[in-house]
Amino acid sequence: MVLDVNWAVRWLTLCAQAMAENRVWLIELDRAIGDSDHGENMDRGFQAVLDKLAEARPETPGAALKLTAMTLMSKVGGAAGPLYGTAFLRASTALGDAAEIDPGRLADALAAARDGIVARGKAESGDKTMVDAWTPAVEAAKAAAADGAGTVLGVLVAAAEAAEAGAVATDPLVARKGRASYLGERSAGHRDPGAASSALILRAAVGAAA
Amino acid sequence: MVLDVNWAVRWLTLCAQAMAENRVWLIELDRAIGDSDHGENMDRGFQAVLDKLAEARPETPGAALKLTAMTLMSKVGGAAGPLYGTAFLRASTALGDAAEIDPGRLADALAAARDGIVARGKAESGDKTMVDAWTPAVEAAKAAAADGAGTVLGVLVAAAEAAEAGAVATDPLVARKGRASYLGERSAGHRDPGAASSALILRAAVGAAA
Amino acid sequence: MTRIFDNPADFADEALDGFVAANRGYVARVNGGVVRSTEVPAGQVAVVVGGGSGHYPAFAGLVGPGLATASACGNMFASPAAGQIYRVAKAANAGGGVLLSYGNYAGDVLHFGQAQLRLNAEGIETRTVTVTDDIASAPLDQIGKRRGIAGDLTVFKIAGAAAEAGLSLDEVERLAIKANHRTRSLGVAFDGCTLPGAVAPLFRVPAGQMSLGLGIHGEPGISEHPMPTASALAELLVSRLLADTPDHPGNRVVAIVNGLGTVKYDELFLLFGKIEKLLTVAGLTVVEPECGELVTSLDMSGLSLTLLWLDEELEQYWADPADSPAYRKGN
Amino acid sequence: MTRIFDNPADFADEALDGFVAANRGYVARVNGGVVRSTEVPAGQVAVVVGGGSGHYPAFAGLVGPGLATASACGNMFASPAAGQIYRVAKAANAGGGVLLSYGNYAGDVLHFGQAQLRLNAEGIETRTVTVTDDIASAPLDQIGKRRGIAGDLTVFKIAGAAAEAGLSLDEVERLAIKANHRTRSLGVAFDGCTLPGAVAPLFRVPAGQMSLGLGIHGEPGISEHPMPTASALAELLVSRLLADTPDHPGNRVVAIVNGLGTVKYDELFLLFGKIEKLLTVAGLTVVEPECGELVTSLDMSGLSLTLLWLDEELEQYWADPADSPAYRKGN
Ligand SMILES: Nc1ncnc2c1ncn2[C@@H]1O[C@H](COP(=O)(O)OP(=O)(O)O)[C@@H](O)[C@H]1O
Ligand SMILES: Nc1ncnc2c1ncn2[C@@H]1O[C@H](COP(=O)(O)OP(=O)(O)O)[C@@H](O)[C@H]1O
Ligand SMILES: [Mg+2]
Ligand SMILES: [Mg+2]
Ligand SMILES: [Mg+2]
Ligand SMILES: [Mg+2]
Repeated sequence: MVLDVNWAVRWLTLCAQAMAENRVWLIELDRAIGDSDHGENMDRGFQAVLDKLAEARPETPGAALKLTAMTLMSKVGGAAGPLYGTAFLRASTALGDAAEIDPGRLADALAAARDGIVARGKAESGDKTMVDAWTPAVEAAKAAAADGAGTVLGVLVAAAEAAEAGAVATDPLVARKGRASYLGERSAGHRDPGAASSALILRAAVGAAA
Repeated sequence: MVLDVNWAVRWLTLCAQAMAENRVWLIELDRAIGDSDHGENMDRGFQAVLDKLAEARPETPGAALKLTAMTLMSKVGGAAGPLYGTAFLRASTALGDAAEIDPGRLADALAAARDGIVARGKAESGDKTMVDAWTPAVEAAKAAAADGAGTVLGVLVAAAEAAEAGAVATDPLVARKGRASYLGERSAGHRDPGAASSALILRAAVGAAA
Repeated sequence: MTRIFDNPADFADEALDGFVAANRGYVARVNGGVVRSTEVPAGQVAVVVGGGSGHYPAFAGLVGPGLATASACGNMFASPAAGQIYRVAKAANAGGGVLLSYGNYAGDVLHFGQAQLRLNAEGIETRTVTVTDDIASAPLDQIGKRRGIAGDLTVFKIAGAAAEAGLSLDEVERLAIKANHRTRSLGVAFDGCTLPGAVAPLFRVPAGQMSLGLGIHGEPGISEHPMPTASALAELLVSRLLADTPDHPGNRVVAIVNGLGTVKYDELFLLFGKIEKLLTVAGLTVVEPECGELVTSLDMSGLSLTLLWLDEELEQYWADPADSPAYRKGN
Repeated sequence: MTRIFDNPADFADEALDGFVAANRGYVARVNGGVVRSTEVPAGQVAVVVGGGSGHYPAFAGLVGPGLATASACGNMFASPAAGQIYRVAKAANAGGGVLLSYGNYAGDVLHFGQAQLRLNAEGIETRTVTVTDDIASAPLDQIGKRRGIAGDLTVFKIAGAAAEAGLSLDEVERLAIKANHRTRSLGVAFDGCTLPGAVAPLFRVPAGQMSLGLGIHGEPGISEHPMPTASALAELLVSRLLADTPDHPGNRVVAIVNGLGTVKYDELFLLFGKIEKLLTVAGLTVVEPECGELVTSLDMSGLSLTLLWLDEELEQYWADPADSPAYRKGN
């Protein structure tokens, strides 16, 4: 398995599918502690990404991610738009114009994405945001890549599993960033929608490589 | 049976009762071809009449009806308010300060009431308004009074029965006055609310004398 | 649903008190309604409007320079009583006579008519122009039977501007009559409104349906239709009004898209955009339009389109400044 | 329910087009929003506001002399994108720099923040004041985390008046910050609103209940209560806001009773009357209040009370004239 532009396009296509399929679920998560639009935002955003991809036919994984970044930033008015936008942009920069991605660079790109989210949103671990999915994912990815025998698929699997665990772990947390923070203690007992969608995105990356 | 001020007060009390009991029915009639408030208007108006009667303790039937007229005019914003107000006012004038009412004067008072409604509302027979209850009532009352053996009770019964028949006869008519006239042909097949409440008022007059 | 009250029976009164409290710079309370709190020049014609409550900005919200001089305010959807109207008109009279103007409903006609008799009997010269803009309520050949809806605004505005310009009662009356003759409205409703304290709406429109020509107190409409697209609705309203064009229309019109209460601003604007295009295609020029909530019916879901066909003098009085709690224009 | 549209996806855009068509004397359309169509004096600070659509008059309805210079307009309840904001601000800039002001929501903060970076990088001096008036959204000691609701109006009004008075960007920013620091709001909701094309409301409040502190996009409230009387509601709102009084408050306040969409005018006035009395009893003088629909949320059933504690300069800028499609004051 090589992670080339075809993988990137498959990934983004699977992201769009996942957002469409989980639209209602993400909306329900956001209804509990936000404003009920996260599913709508993500679905609309990734549908727009698909349209752009079909038009622009990028030639490298980095170019595909950059297009994704620009589209999410301009189409998604919710907080998730600029955050994911920055994540994809930083990841794209980390990939440069490489035609194929090796495990080390993959882990670096994931770390860059996470750092972008933190830089924009200023959330810390435990604030009950998408960062709580991304940070464990980045750590798991780094560990998998550091293992001499690590493959890109292995890195992706590690990241996705860690993100899923991280999303689940947001359930008991009290939100300190984003719309859910208005609720104070009432935000505990609900999963953070952005952490949930982050896990979906990383799971889609595995699907595209499998 | 004499029609004195006690009768008049009983009559107005029974009117208030009838309006309260038929509030919902009159509202439903008005919902079909008007603005759903006739029952509300009549109920509110006659409750206010009761309050005034308790305060003012009129000494003649004419005085009781005058008080009723003033109260309905100032409390009922719908078309029925000024129309019934004028009716009671004209009847009160016809009664003068007589302490008791004989059959002839009773018929005259009913005719004066009807003429007042026509003078204010300019409706003709067959326009599907309260006039279609009052005109047959006045004719029946006059006939009953003209009969040498006629009693006040006989006049009242004749008037009430004719008003009821007149109200029923509005069902097939197309309205040419009032709010129902906006509906044109669509107003046919419904009873006129004002004709219905007029019949209730004249029926109450019988009850007060019986 | 109408929810904010202590005792439903006091609703209209307490709402009017609060309105005055929020608008002391414009209006003062009098027994039966409100009058301008600003000075009215001596000899100016008093334009006294009014009707039932629940239609804000109609009627109290339209009191101010260049618009109404005073408003008689009845109970919810119920005409003010003749005595109220009489007292309000007396308070408003500045020596120039009184023009009574209100929507053509039997209850209002009877009460205002009685007040007019009394005012005239006292030597306060009083005239009446009832608003009859709703084309759904009677055919064109019986225009005098039509009821008044959002066309209240055009008639009051023209009359108010004429009075403000110092015109005589004859002239103010003439212009108000002309404005009314050249104003046409048509409304649609999607759902009913609930009076304070009532357990159910005054009426309902079945889900997914639209009632054409439904009155602002829930009087039944002339026909029911499946809910159309905005474009189809714009077409329907424009074509029906244009089919009812007054004589000597000219090609300049004021267009007013009015929300009855819960059709909100974005929806009204969206519809207005489509209506303006259709009017332009029909060869008309839209002059100083309005789009908003101008004559409402509590929280009724509905809207109406009003057209006023201008001539030179009407255009001038339409454009003149006005300044009231709910309606302002120019300066 | 939001019913008037052709294609729900085009709703916000078509509504904005219609808004501009109805208000050509005030605004012109630019890519991403609207700017004043009237001349802005060279060197005047541009007050650029904005946010999601569905809150009319916020934000496009508040563009005009003495208020905002331009508004960036996002999709329904969604922040405009950074690129839109950037373009609108560039179009608004008259050489005096740009003040960005908007409600404190993460999406808006991120997008406006990015636009600010880009504007500053191009040499257009740009500052930001986010509105944080909603006391339900965070405790007083975390005031910077609070979100913005109807307090938008006080902050925009003060900033707009300061800009109109020719003040520098530093001063306009200082006054906007001060206005925000002295503005508090609290809202309640009785029922949800429905986005165009959606089959169900964004949220529901159980019948007979009231949600305290519910956000204007349906963010859950801080507590639920049985529907109170108007008097009890007035008490609740006033006492909570007074418990959050800013430092050095003085005793002169602007009070704004704002309807979210389907709590109608008579209800708002009735409540205002009671609130004004309570504030007076608390020793405060109510200065030039507002009562109406100022920051809405489609057809949401809810309302809020906003207090702005004045000092001398704030009172002056609050009283200054303003003239926009939906908000006018003085002349
Ligand atoms: N400051 C932040 N840092 C990181 N993530 C954030 C921040 N603010 C919000 N988020 C994420 O964004 C998600 C909400 O996204 P979305 O619903 O699309 O935007 P909005 O809250 O503007 O409606 C939250 O669940 C959270 O994961
Ligand atoms: N011009 C008229 N002449 C006689 N009766 C009339 C006239 N207009 C209306 N009515 C009567 O008034 C009744 C309606 O009364 P009501 O519902 O109280 O007033 P509104 O129509 O103003 O709501 C009608 O059913 C009709 O009988
Ligand atoms: Mg959200
Ligand atoms: Mg959102
Ligand atoms: Mg009626
Ligand atoms: Mg009525």
